[in-house]
Amino acid sequence: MMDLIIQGLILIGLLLSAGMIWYFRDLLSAAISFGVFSFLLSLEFLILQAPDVAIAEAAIGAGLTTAIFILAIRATEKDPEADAE
Amino acid sequence: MNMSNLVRTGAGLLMPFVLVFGFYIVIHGHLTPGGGFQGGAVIATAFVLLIVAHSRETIRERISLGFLKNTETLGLMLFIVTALIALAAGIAFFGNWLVNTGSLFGTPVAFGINPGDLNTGGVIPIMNIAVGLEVLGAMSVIILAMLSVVRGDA
Amino acid sequence: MALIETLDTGFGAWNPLLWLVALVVALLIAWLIRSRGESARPSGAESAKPYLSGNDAPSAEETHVGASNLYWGFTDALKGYYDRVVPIHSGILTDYVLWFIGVLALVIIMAGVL
Amino acid sequence: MFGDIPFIAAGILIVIGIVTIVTRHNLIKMVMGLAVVEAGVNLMLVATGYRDGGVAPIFTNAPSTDMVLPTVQAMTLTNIVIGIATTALLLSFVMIIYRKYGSADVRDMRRLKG
Amino acid sequence: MKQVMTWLVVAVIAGSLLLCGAGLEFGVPAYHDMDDYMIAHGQEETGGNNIVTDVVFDYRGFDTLGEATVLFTAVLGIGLVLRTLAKEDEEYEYE
Amino acid sequence: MIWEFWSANAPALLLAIPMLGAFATPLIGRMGKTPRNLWILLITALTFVTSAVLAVEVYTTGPVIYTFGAAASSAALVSDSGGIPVRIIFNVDAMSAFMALFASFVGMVAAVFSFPSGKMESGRDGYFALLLLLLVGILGMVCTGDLFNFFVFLEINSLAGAALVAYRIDKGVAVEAALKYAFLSTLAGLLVLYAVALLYGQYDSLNIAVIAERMQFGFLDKVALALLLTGLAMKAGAVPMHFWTPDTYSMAPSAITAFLVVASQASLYGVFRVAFTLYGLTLNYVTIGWFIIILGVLSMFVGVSMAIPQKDVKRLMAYHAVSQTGYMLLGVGVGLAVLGDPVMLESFGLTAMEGGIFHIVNHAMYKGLLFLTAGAIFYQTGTRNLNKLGGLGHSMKWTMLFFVIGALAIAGIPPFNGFASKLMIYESVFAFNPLLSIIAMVVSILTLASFVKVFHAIFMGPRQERYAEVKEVPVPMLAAMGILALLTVLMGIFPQQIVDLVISPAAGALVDQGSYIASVMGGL
Amino acid sequence: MKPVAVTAIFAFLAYLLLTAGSGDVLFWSWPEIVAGVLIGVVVGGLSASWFCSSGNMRMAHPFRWVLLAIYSIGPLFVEIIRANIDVAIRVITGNIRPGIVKFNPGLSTDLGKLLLANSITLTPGTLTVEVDDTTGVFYVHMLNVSEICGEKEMCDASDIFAFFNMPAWIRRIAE
Amino acid sequence: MIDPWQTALSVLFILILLVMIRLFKGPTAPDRVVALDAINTFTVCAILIFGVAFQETVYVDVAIVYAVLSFVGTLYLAKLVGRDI
Amino acid sequence: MDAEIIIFICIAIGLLACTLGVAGILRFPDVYTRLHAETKLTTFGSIFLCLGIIAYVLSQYLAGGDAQYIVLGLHTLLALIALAFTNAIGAHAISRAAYRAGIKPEGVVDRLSEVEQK
Repeated sequence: MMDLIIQGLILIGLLLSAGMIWYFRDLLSAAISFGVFSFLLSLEFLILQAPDVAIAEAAIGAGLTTAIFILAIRATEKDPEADAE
Repeated sequence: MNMSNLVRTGAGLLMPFVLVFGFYIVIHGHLTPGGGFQGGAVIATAFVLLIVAHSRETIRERISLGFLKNTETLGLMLFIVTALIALAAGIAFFGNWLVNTGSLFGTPVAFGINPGDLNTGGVIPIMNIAVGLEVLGAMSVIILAMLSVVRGDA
Repeated sequence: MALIETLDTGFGAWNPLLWLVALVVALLIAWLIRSRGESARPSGAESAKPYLSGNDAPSAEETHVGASNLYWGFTDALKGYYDRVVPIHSGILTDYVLWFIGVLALVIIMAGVL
Repeated sequence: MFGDIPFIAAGILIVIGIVTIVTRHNLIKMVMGLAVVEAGVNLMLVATGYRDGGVAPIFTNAPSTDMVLPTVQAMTLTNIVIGIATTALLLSFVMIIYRKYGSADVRDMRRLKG
Repeated sequence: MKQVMTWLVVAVIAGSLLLCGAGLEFGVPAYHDMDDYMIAHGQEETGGNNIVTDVVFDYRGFDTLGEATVLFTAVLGIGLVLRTLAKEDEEYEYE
Repeated sequence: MIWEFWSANAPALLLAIPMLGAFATPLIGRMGKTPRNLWILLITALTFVTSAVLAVEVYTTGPVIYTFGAAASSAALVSDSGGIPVRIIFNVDAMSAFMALFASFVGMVAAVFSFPSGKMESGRDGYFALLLLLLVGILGMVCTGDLFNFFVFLEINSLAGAALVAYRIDKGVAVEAALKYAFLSTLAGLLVLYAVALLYGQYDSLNIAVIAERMQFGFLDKVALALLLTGLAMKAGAVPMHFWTPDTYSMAPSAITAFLVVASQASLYGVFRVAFTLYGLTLNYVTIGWFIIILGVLSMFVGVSMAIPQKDVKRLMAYHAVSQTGYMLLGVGVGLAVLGDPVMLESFGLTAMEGGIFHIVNHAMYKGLLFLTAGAIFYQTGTRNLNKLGGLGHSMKWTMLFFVIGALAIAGIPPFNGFASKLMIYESVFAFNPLLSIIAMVVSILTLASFVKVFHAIFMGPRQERYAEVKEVPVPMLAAMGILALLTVLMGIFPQQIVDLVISPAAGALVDQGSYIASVMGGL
Repeated sequence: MKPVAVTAIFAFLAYLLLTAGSGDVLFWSWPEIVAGVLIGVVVGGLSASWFCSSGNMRMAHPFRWVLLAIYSIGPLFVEIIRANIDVAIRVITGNIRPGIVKFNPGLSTDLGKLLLANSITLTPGTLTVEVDDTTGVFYVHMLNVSEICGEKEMCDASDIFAFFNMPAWIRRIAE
Repeated sequence: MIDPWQTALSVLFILILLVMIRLFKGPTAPDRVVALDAINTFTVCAILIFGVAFQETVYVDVAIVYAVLSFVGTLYLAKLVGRDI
Repeated sequence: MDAEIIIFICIAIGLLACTLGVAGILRFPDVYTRLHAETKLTTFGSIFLCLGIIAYVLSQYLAGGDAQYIVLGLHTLLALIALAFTNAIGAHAISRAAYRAGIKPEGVVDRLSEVEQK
């Protein structure tokens, strides 16, 4: 029962953050949501007893994907006000 | 404008630790969670940490792109050559030609639940190191290449 | 000629050898006609300069019929069809993805329900 | 019913990703949608291999030998790395496109059409 | 119209994927003979305590080579795309 | 000794050689241009030889099994695993060997064609390495007998293809095409992976033979079938999802375009493999067969009708590639639709499939040739706009000859290879449904019409002032085109031999699901 | 050469910490130690120039490490507890008076500044916003600026820390 | 007696969901980064507790990876927020 | 039994601090004050959670004597150090970036703005 509650909470968080990625028009906010999404996904992997995958997701999702997205966001904006779609 | 001096010092202090941890993950790939990709990504993150903390000029002076590219190619070559040696040893491609031979990485493994010995695993540790080198080079090169576009004239 | 066999499709047959001979003959005839034309053409003197209805012929670049001018009638006749099909190729990636997942949904319905 | 929540969550993630791809017009946002789809597929893969009461398939200090299926985890690992490679390649394309076109909107990216 | 079609399609896909989720049984795989073999024999055949690494590098090592190749491809592609051209060469036109 | 080693390990070496070559290319490229070109030639030739060795072995002794990492490579099963394979298995039957043979051949030709680098083209090392990687992707896709391995090679195929399409970045149009291609391919790849996950979750295996044996065709299998078929058909460029094809084919360098055609056909192979071997008779084959037929007919018609008003020569050819893909889908789809009826299958189904499969190789040859001629023209004139070209027949005679051969072949004019396969398709499809056959013939006529237009626009007309400097292309380009033209003619002249020798075992292997399973699982 | 050695030894120690409990030589097995030495050398070669960027080797002395440990479980921990109780009360009551003040601890080395900034951030309702590299002035965001401190141009250490004189401790450790 | 570890886990996940309110509302990007940082800390705690709750010591490695690598993501976000890139 | 009580208290303190931190993040008016709550309270909470884990590990080690518990404790300690270290620097980086992005703090005094104007 407790397992189910824990898993349900994480999955709710996962879906909420995925929804935020969709919802935010601002790219920077979406990138931050993507970071949260990545964290929670890694936690979910850990609950599903996959520590290898969790480490990979953590190492790549937390550091590198964020960095790549940020660099791309920075490369595709003219001025600070032009973030939005 | 770059990150403050504090961040730079902190990144410098953190870097050896991240490197050691990355190598730990790579080398202990066959015993604990982790392996080539994960460790390589962690080591690459150490370089990314430096890249984010320092200015472009410093990075260009002190991190050599050629070195990283060579690391990547070296890792790939080591990987595929390790796999090809199996053919010479008379077993199929990707065969584990080192396991239980008693030589390097060839100690017979204890069966069942045990903490494990570093010196086991046959070709698995070698392949871990190879993939680690490859991933480390690849990820750093990706970030550096993208950074060059951002700071070019965008 | 054991090498050149007849292609047997189960319904008909096709002998490449016959066709090869036919092609060679056709090429030969074409070459003959062309060579006769070449020799009959007058050379030298003023008559070499071409005239079109008494005017100077347009330069070489202008006489060439561009690709857009060919099959104008065809495309015009099928205007209704082209007016519908060409805008579908809109060049927008979103549309491409939409078509893809639309077909996916269709196949799911076809495979899952039927 | 409630036991299946990881599968259902994976499905919802994929759908959210696809919706992001088809309703948002910023290229980077679309790439993020693709990454969400990939995460959903990863979650699906890992959830497929779970066994009730199983532990991680690592013999170092595992409490028991009742383990979850290892193959899917290896596949997920591979897919994660493929995912980052794809994301990086797509984002570098987006960067170049922004440089050449001056816009990262998918609706402006239609020099190829018809 | 397009909007309606879009959401209809998304609804169909969502429905089928969710039904897929309900179709599989979580936690109780129907067959598990291949993975059971790996868990039972992985340690003695490959010498690694971490079965996932055994699978990654031994049983399915070729996948890993392919995956490393994907990464190499991506790096080459990024290098190719982001290379700085000496000039705006190759007169390239498109109407 | 070396021959035995070579033939015993041919499936592994087939992949290992181009991979090693690709990894080493950046290093060798530092030595200069000539060593690099020689290296690429060596690697592609070795790959071709290996695939030929493999093909000889497959055609003489039956399917070849290669188990990666096992003590004995031909032993697929592990004794105490309950009789299922554990490791990755390459299952090379006649169809796979045939695809691998001509894919590696076209790869070699494309590499040779690329040797004369343009005036100011940078990044050639990366270009050649990616070319080899694309070859790796195609070969892996056609040889593997493992679903996840198939996905991995699909991704290599997509990424290498996309990166090569983006090779000319100077005005950004190529990058736009590459982005579209990479995006769609990745999405399709992920959906394929989802299908693989569904199959794995039910049957706990990734081997195609094992899954085919255990297949129950429940709801999940149907969804997986839809995902696999749609994703792979999208990669192959069937019509409602073909939009990326003209963009990509027209923007890639020409040698790459010729090779991308083969890459698409590897996906087509995936469609056939999924439909025939993975699902086989458990599938409701009539529905799916008709689905493939409809896709084929749509592809034929929309492709050719969109080609007629085009002004860009490569874009026009790309639409024709879509159209020709329709023929293959039509032929094999007819075979699928009658799969369950042995009488009909024997009387015309197999012929239709042979026609479709023969058309695959023919299409690779003549469409490759056409794209290469387009590349040669672009190499010399710097434009691909049909309205601006003209009068090149005076200065590029060899190119004109090769173009004529290719154009006649694609239009199905008798002595060339296009006619042979098209004839097989027409006649067998006529027995299935006359209407489809008539549509196919109409499409063929329209193809001829559109190529007459191209021929007139490029080569006919008086010599143009602005192309006064234009001369014939360098020898490697001519050699590449010449080889393909020669093959186009030869395949047209000796169709029966080729069909008997290569095509009909391939079609037989595709239909015979039982022997595929038996080759892995032992006797049933 | 010296930086490389120092970094290598640090890396080796870190590796030993990570792999403790692996075997019979005290806590470690022989392969682990060999691997540790190799990794230490590699890491030393790679990261010495970043790890010892300031150039002075003062921190290499073990005594300073002992002092650092004492500092972190002694004064720092007490301050952290006090600060957290303070912040917790403010969270509940909502009684805050924020502001940014100046503070000159008189530290010169980068490491000292880093330690102090971390201490400030982790302790009393304060947060380092900016450090002036030339003058060594800290700009500190305080959750609750006292009357005296708000008036003064330059605050004292006693305004920021409650029980201990942190800058003095840091100076003893790092300078 | 209730298991303290699982209870702590549930509470941490509820806290993560609460912090996501700030992630959603946060008027500016730095607010969202703050939320990300908090979620990251909670995640590390959750992983550590996992290791104890499931009796698997190997999980703790994941936590270290997390603690170190999320720092990089935060730095990148801060760099973009401060227009430093 | 004693060990369990200690563990229980540690976890309770940690969770309480974390909860208060979340409350602070939700209640405080601007970025800098939220950062206060986040950095201090969550770090404090994690310190106490880790202390609870270390207490548990020690009690188990003394009772059972398995060497792996030492590994667990040491790794927890390392994670804790890394967490505290990076949290502090990260908070500094965020606040500095926020200030540079032009977000003015609400408050009674702002010495930094005087400097920037000069």
